[in-house]
Amino acid sequence: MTSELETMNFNNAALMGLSRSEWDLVNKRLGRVPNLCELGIFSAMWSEHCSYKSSKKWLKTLPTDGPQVIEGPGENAGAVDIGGGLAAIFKIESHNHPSFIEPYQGAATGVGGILRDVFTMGARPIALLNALRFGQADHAKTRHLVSGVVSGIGGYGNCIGIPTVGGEVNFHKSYNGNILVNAMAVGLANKDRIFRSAATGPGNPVIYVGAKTGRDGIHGATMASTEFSEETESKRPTVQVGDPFSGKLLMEACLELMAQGSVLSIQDMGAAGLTSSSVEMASKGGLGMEIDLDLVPAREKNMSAYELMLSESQERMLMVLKPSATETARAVFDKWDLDFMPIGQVTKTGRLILLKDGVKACDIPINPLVDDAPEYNRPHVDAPVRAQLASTDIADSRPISQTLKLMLGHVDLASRRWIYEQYDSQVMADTIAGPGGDAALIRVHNSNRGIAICTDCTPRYVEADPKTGGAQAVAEAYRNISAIGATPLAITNNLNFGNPEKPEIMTQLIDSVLGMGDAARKLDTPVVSGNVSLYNETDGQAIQPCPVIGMIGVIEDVEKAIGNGFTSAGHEIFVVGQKDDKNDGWLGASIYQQHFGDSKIYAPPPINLAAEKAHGSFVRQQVLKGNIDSAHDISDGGLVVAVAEMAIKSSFGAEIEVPNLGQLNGWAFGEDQARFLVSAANSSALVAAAKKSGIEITRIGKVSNTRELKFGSTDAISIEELVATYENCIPSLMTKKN
Amino acid sequence: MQVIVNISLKEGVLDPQGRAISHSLNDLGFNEVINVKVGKQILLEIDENDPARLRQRVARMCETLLSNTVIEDYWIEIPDEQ
Amino acid sequence: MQVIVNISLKEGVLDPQGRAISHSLNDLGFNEVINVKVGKQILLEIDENDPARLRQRVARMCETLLSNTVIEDYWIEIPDEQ
Amino acid sequence: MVAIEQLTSRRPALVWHKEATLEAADLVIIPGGFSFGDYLRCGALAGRSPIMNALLDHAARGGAVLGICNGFQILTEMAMVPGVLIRNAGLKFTCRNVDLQVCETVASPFSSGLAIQKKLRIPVAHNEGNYFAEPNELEKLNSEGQIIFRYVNGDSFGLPNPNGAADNIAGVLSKNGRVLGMMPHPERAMLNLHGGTDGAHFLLKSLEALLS
Ligand SMILES: Nc1ncnc2c1ncn2[C@@H]1O[C@H](COP(=O)(O)OP(=O)(O)O)[C@@H](O)[C@H]1O
Ligand SMILES: [Mg+2]
Repeated sequence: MTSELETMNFNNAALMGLSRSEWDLVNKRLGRVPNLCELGIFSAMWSEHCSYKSSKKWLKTLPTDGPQVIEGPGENAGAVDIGGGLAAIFKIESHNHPSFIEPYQGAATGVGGILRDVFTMGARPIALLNALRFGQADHAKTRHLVSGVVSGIGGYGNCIGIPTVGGEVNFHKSYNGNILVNAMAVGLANKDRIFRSAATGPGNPVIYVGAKTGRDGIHGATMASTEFSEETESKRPTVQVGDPFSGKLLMEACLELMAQGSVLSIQDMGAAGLTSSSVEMASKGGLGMEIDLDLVPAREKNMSAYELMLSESQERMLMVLKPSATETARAVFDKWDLDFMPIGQVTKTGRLILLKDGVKACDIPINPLVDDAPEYNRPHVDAPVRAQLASTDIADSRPISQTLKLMLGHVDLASRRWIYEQYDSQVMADTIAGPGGDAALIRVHNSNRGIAICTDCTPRYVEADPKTGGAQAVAEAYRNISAIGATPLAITNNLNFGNPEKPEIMTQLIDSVLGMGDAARKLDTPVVSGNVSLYNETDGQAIQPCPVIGMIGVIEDVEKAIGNGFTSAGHEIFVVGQKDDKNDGWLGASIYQQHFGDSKIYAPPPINLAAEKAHGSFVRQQVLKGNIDSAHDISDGGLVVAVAEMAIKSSFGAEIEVPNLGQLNGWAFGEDQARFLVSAANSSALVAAAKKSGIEITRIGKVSNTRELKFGSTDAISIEELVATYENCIPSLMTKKN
Repeated sequence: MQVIVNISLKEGVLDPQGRAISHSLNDLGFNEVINVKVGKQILLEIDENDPARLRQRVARMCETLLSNTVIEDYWIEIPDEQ
Repeated sequence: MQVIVNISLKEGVLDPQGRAISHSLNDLGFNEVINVKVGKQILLEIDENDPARLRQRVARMCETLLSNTVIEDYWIEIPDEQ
Repeated sequence: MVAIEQLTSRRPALVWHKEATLEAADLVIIPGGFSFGDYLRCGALAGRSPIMNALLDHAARGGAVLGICNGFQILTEMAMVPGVLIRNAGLKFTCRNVDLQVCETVASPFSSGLAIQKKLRIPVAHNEGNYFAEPNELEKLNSEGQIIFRYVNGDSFGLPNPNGAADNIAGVLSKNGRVLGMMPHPERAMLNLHGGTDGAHFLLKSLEALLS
């Protein structure tokens, strides 16, 4: 016990990931040498995860304001006004490393964690999404990881009763040793009843609620070193296990208590558990906090101050209550069978004081923990210049239909049904469009208003040109939201990169943030929350950079929204955002290149943000006017893949006209941006509107009654044949024998 | 030969299922129940008569598939073994 | 006292999990695996020192909650019992 | 809840699981939803909560009960309908639309308004919906008209039903026809926006029969 109060040295600090200068700063701020618990708190608060020390400088360049923004980055989640007196509260967060170690629990606790971020703000969660990246499809570990992660996401989301309505998955060898599991949650709250985390009122009680604290997920680096514990074996850091049932009880109890009006501030215990929650609450309120660690409900015996402060056990919250409300609050938590324990109080001192076994285990000034957290301007280089790939450089003499068939069997294009059918996408009965559409659409209960949500990122573009790739992720999300008829409102982002101490990785981070910022500004979708996950590397091999965008939008009347499957034979098919003499396309960094070209990295399709905005707005307006019957953004795989997807989603086929001259592979599979494929019964109104707004639009064919895709007069393929490759790809990957 | 593999959560790993069952038993009036842990029991029928080799093969099965060694411990019982 | 309750599916009841594990083991090259059945093992810590009474109470727990007697069999082990 | 309000414009009473009494009701619905995390066995812990004795009394008085999904699992755990629901044959949670065929049954408020052989398209979403009963029990269920819904048309992967259920059983009635357990979720097929209204049709017909 007493050993815990012993003073530390630089070696201890280094094991916790602190640099020499950071160690010196700790001593200076403290005016003495820290003990184990204090050092643990500093190292956690100054870790990349909590302090954003490598990314902060660049995150500050992102646009965060707008008339719709109620709460930007800084709180547990962002909040935007969606009209009708409501706020949508949302955020995305990564659980990459834990999911690689234990895919089921890692993914499940990722979902649990992001849900807590959302209901901590007083919002009832209405939807979950996930952005996943796995290694090569035929890599030995991939199948195990995919099946564990998917069932973990479903295991938590299905059980707690929040629909999982969308997401994305890619496969690439750079993720073989480091998968990405990003989970996004969206909730709804009354816009003037949003809860924040700043502690208020010295003397007010600090209450611990939820599950008990165990030795889960205590900072791996420190605990792996035997110097800090006598009983290394029993104190080994353990994997966090999710408990969706307790999570559900905690959510209901918190929402019930918040409705009573006795919660002054509240913060979930996420990364760095009790440490970050107590420090952030006190620091935001400009106050101090005193906690008696002996009162913390513990699951295991003899937990030290260090362990109690650093544990990442799930399903826990910290709240400051009105003193008079303590007993009624306790009754609420009793009813839900949850722990409820006043463990301390808010103070005026500006210090974090912790008692353990009756003695002071920690006494540190709070300001330095937050304000003096280091901020680095890490070295970076110029982004590499990439050559352009000409369509003529890829020889492909197959008819379009045959190339298409091969493309639809590509693991990055194939149907995701195997994954999303494991998610309950309809629970709560407000899902208007679940997985499989461009954006998911959730109705606001008892109203006609709908929230559209999607996640997007194309890592191969970001790798080729981070600035373009960062902008493209926002643009694609903008298109997905617009395609169903909703107005994009705001974004959250999850920046997944390798080691920022390498200049070329830092460049990826910086440039993609700059690109993302440009796009968010031009498209009026400010960044209201986000998360950074760095050091995604194994054996020095960095992942393909993956700045995921989660976007939400709103539609006043869900009945006006449309889907991405054709709705009737005879409708004419148009490409919005394409000149009618176009007969080639951009194949650099495309799926087509991956499939049929060499493995060099070429320049990705350029982004024209003005065109994105004009085309997206045009499609949205025409959807709302009823001039468009189905719409799909053109992205991975290009025009012809988009046609096939719209046909597969429907019970119709299509007859497509093909240019007589030019590069057909580029025309068919080029990934030029800012385009939509739409079908329309009333095509003259659509064309007239386009002309009036100066939007390029090209008729490429019509929806047919036969279950067949025809390209020109001679090339045809049955939809059934396409469905077979499209639907079988992932299931057969998952059942393949080793 | 018959082999039984017992799989349980490692010490310190949260067992939400055990907790919920313990609660329910208490609610049903079984107040003497202090703690519950839930594990798996896998019964294998295996075409192998040498107990030593059998044990070694089953251990391999546990490591590769049957148990999740990050959070679970396993132990192997061979009832017919003397 | 410690009690172990082993719960297994009755003869004739479909065991999709056991079948899948058996398949996977074969796929992984463990061809000697003939059959797999998956059961549950519930470890109870109970405040009761009389083995006879203990056994009777735990049997009650099994009948009322721990096992679904339509498809499951259970047997009770008391390790400390002589 | 919402589904019932939509159909009857009456607000159903919600009952907390720790309560021990149940007021007189035309119909008790046990909805889906992973009660108690579905730990141990689905529906097992919920099947023992205090309110359930009152539910048994309600049924013994001839009261009507509808268990949907997890509610069905609870009903089997309480032996209010025969059989059990075990893990899906594919070992995966499955959420998708399925086609159900209405079968000929004993007199029951749940089937009296439905045309025999009619197909209903209603979603399922479950991990343990694989209906199991001993062969002789199955035979009895068939001959006594206790099977109300069967899965038809299979799925896009060529399986006859989404979970491996014996005889494609999706819903069973108690002997007297007053208690129904079903895996599919009618409350999720209430609006064209949901992609169909067959669930509304079924619930409406049941309520008409019960309230008339
Ligand atoms: N991990 C996932 N979880 C849930 N739904 C997913 C997941 N991955 C993909 N989907 C769904 O599958 C559909 C196709 O995904 P994707 O090809 O990434 O769409 P897009 O190209 O429009 O961004 C989308 O509706 C998406 O929401
Ligand atoms: Mg899309």
